[in-house]
Amino acid sequence: MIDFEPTEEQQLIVETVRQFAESEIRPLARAANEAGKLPDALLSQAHELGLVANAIDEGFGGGGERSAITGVLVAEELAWGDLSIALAILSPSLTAFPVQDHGSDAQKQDLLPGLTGGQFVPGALAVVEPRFDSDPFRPSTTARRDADDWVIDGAKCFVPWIDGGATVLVSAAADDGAGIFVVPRNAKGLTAESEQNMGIDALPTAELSFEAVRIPSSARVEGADLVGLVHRGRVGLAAMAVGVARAAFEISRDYAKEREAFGSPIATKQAIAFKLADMAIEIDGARLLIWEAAWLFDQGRDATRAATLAYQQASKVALDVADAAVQVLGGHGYIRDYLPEMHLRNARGFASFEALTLV
Amino acid sequence: MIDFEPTEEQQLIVETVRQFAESEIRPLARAANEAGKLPDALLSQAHELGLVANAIDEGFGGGGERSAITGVLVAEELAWGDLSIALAILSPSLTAFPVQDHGSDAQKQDLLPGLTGGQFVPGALAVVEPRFDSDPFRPSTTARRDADDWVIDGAKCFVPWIDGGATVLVSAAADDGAGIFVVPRNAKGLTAESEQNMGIDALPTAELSFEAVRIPSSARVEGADLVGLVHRGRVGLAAMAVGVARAAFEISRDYAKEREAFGSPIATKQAIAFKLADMAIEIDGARLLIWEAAWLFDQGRDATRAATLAYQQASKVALDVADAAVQVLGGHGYIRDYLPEMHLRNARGFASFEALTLV
Amino acid sequence: MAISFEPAQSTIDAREFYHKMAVEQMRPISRKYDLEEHAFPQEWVDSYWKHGRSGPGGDWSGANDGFVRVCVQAEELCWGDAALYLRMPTAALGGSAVAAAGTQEQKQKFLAPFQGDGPPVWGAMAITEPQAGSDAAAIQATAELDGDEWVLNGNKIFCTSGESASQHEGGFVVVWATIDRKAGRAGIKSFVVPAGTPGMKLIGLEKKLGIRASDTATLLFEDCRIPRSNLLGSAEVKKHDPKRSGDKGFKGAMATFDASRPIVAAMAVGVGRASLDFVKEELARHGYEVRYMAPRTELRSIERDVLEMEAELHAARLLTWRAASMMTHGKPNSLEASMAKAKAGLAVTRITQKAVEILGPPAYSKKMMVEKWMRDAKINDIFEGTQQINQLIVARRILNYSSSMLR
Amino acid sequence: MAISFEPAQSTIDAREFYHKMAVEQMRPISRKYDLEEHAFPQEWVDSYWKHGRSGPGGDWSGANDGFVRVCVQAEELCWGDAALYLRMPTAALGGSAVAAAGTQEQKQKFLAPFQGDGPPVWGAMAITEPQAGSDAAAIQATAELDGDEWVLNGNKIFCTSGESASQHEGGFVVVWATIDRKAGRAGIKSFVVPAGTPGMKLIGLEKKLGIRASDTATLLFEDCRIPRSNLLGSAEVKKHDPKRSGDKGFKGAMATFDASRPIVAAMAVGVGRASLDFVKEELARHGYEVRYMAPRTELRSIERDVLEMEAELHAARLLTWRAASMMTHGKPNSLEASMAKAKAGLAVTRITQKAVEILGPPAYSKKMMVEKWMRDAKINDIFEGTQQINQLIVARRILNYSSSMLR
Repeated sequence: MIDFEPTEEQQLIVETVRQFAESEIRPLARAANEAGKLPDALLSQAHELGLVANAIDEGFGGGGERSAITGVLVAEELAWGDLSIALAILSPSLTAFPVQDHGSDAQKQDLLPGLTGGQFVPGALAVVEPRFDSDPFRPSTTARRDADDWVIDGAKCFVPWIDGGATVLVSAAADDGAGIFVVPRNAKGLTAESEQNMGIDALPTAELSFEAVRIPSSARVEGADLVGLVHRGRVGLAAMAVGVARAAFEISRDYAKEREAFGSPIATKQAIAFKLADMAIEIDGARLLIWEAAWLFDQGRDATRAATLAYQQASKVALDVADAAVQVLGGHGYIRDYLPEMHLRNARGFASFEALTLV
Repeated sequence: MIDFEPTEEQQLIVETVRQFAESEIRPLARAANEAGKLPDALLSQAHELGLVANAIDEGFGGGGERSAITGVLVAEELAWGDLSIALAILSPSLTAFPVQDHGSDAQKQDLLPGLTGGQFVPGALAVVEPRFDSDPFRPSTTARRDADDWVIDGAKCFVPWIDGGATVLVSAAADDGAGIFVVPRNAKGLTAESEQNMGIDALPTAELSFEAVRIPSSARVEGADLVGLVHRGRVGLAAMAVGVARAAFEISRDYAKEREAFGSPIATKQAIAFKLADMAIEIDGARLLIWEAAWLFDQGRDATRAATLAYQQASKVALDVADAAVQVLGGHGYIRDYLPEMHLRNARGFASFEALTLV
Repeated sequence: MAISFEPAQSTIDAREFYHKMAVEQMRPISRKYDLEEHAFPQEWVDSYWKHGRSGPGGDWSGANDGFVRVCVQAEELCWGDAALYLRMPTAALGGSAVAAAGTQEQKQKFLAPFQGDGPPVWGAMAITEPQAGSDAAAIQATAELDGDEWVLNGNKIFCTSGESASQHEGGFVVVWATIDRKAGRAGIKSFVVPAGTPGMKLIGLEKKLGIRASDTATLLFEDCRIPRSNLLGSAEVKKHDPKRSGDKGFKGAMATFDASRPIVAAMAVGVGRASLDFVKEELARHGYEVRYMAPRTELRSIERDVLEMEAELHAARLLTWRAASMMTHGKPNSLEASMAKAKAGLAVTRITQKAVEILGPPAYSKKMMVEKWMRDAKINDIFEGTQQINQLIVARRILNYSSSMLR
Repeated sequence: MAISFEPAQSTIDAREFYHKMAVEQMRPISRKYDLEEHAFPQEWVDSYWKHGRSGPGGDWSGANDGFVRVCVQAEELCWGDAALYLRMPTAALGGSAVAAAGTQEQKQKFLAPFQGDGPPVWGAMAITEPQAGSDAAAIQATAELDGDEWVLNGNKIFCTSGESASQHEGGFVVVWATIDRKAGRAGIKSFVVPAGTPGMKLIGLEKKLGIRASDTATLLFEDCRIPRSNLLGSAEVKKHDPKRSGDKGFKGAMATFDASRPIVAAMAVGVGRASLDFVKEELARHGYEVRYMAPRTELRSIERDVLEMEAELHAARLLTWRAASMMTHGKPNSLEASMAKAKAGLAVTRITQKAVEILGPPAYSKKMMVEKWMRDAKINDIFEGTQQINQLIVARRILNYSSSMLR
């Protein structure tokens, strides 16, 4: 039966995360952005909410409640608070979900318990390549068999590189198709260079270079499905894009109601009011596309088309909405005393991020 | 020196044509559209203005004042009156210009004097093909040498087929590249089926089918440059697109000033007023692109890029403006008592028309 | 409850039923009635009356997907032909007004013929006047009580199915008129005028851009007398609070928009899907696959167009279903209904326009249906509140502004 | 006269001169001053003062392409770096106000340092206030005559080059203030406040999305005393006709927008072209040709993007040149200036945003300049009248509505 109401449990989670985003994340967002640094204490605090751990199997200390729908609901709320911080908080999913879904028992045992413990342990996934024609489904990075090892060569970008992580999952083309490999951060031949990006300033990301990086044959996540992974990444990002758009929309809506020009609030002008209406409509439309894609994941059905459309639409909507928000604020939209300029910079990244979070 | 003022002579021509469009063409536009029939007397009347004849060499009875700039100025004004009628009035150019520019003396002698005489004689050019992937630069229609003849096979659409014409110029791929061929309308193997299109209802157009149509080797316009021809067609159409857009804009502007809702003219609402402002801006922007392309033609320089951009922009602007005009008129925009619905139907065609007029 | 996009079996059944009807009964005569404007589509009317109206779409009050099923019906039938959909013998908006604001007796009396075994009947709603447009409060038509009868005078335009509803016995037109011009909006009431009532005159039929098989009538009311009991709601004029929208009659009539806008949005989606389906078929026929995993740098321009069209269309559909679902659950949905209507009207206008472009020269010809769908689609951006009116409604709601604060 | 797109030789010379300057002096330090916000770009200031200001762009009153040449200069230098362009030691908008509304004596006095051999100087204009935005008539800053001096009080924000103009001796800030608050717009006058005048305080510099090398100052005026003769225009307040915009001072200051808007539009075009040029270079480097005669069905998505960007950019450029050309010929160009500004601001915002997308992941990094150009470009949609203000001006003109009829 077609229904648009999250379960009561999901509503409770959303409410909790929204409050966390509002009272804990948002107040730190601008400072984190300007400093280009994550507020570390906040990550521990967020970890206590168990947002990722809850989706990990009970056998590894998790809550065993994996749901892409819950995932997108949470992702939107966190990103509404701040995109960089949201990506950081959910980064454990980047390691957890591919391993949980397709890893060997040994891999699970090795990686999952660490993510459900008392301490925040970040995850990392390297899918995007620093190339004009980067294609997440067809990596240029290669994994070559050499005796009992895999040897990896190539480069990746937009890899979350938060202190405390020990491994990174890497997509690479092997002779039998593209696969996912678990690479220690300190592997020989792997170098990480800090990135300076237009947006997501507070999230430490790295451009990785792999030069004959040698890992054991057991390091491949054998059953991994790169196509599915990327689509789950896209849908998670789409939800975050909607979160960013909603934040920009709300700020510009409130500004428009307060700011007066020519004797009345600018929100009473149709040019502004209709712009806000369009923003609201597009945000809701994109969100519903995302929900459907997430629902398909949870049903175990093919979500290729739905995820592609949701990602494409949400990226576009986030950019348009953030740009419109800057415009509504006028001169104030252009200065860093207000958040929309950051939303605009963040929003522009979605078209390229591909798998910077997972649901 | 960069300048945006037509010459005094051009201004005079524009003024004359505008008056003709306003007092002679516009009043007949809707009826012609509904009847799907040209007002024949009007064509004779327009012929007296010498709009095409003026551009034909003096040696063939013309005015010898060929100018693409004058051409686009005239095309805009006529199309502002009505697109179908404008295309009909200027149709002699479809035969005249390719022959004048590249024809043999015999071809010129054969075709040009008829177009500068006292009687309106329509022209016809067959460039577009009734295929999904119609490509004006690479015709699928073929011209095969057979002894001293050319044998033509293929199909064309959007061919103006006004009573009184005797020949049609046809683009076709020969073994040495695409060329232009003069084909008698009554050639054996050539059949013309009347088209029913979404728009340009008043202009009789035909879908032509060529089955082993045999013409003498002298029927090829030897020097013809299909690429240049198509670009001249595109620029002429672009000017007409701007004419259509301007007509739709003006009607919606006037309507918005008259029509009251909630106690004041709807033009006093920003949603309407800003829409009208955008329409005006886009129309002017497209027109300037067209002028530059036309100027390049007149300078004998390569206009490929300029013509392509002007055509693309003007097609888009015409569609958007006509759609916006319908929207401004609301319910009245949807009924055939007002012109914008016709502008919308006409405007949609520009992306496909390619060379339905020439400058 | 839980988020779900799995249609109930009854919705799947409805979709199949109406899709079959669209394919078999509508598409074959679609072009014919586009060309023969104002002709009466006898075969379609008969077919719908005989088979369609008893199909699995009508009654949505029960379980399952509720009002979403009505939207699915509208989408399927408008995928067939939007104009013929509008021409179906149903009580339409007039029926919704009676259902929303009528007494039990009125419902029984006026709606019964739509269930009965008699000949086909139509309902219609007459609101718009030559000078009023979207401004319902500016209505000039008057109703005066004379003994036991209301006497209506006025001129109504853009009345969908106004010809059928006013001319075919058993049908009716719900007419909006003021009983006290000085009272503004509070004086506006709606009245049921049965087909054939003397004084209700069919003045003309609009010639339109699209939906040509749908009759859009101009009706003149000249001393048109109807029984006192044909007033929907109360005759009381609440003068003292100009901000209130008046009584159940007016409110009920306005509330019909909360139901009709999702339907109109679903209609738009149907026309849009007709174009999109056809574009994809044609592309496939010409060997152009639409790839969902093509590298960005290799994507074809027309491929991207199709992807964007799909996303826009489906976003519009889901917004529509959401508004419908809220209605099923009795939640206020004015905001969401206007969101769906605004989005669908605009998205589908663009989708159908793009479809003609993508398919090249042949698509501009009447040999293909895309040009018709482009013409038909545009009505969805206009009727039941233009794009702009719906943006205004959305804006007021999100800003929490009254209609006097945001005009 | 005849329609022509052939630039005069002096325009070609100017383009070459400033393009060289952009390539050699601006691009190499562009990223540096983007990262070091609020740092003083000494090498650029010196270079412009020494070589740039005597280049072939400044004086446009002569023959040839006139004001179009100024636009070409702006385009070339903003192709180099829009922020450094704004940071150039020039009289800027303050100078335009003096030139438009000042007496011969005022012009001589305030503009001379810009021609002289002294150290670099800046002019600026201070209009916007924290609560006023685009609404010049709502200005709260006051000027009171006290003996032979005007005493200014008030707070000004978003003052481009406000730091340089207020701190470097020889420069000046033109400040808008009211001498009679009750008189509304008629009471607003503009005053020249020389750099270093006591009471003019630099309160802060904005941290911005882009154009970070340009200083955007908040200035506080506290009992700031300037000679009586520093008023531009007349001190008379015409109270009796509220529809008139007041005297030459106000009108002159407003008229500066007719000149500044084409320049701002040209700046936008410069930034847009920087992005577009780079995109085309990168595409070529990767073997992606942009074809102008590709079959529609074979066109790549990114190819179409580039074609659209080119058309939009060039349409904006031509609208800009038209407004400039009208200015050269002394024709009223408010409508055309606003058209150019509105078009260029929006087009270039979109073009630069698209450029980042087209070039994929590397373009989001600060290793490439496109992300900076996207941030820089957005200012053109905002300053010198937002997109919306310019739409409003265009709308009023095409509708022939006064500012009270269309707000």
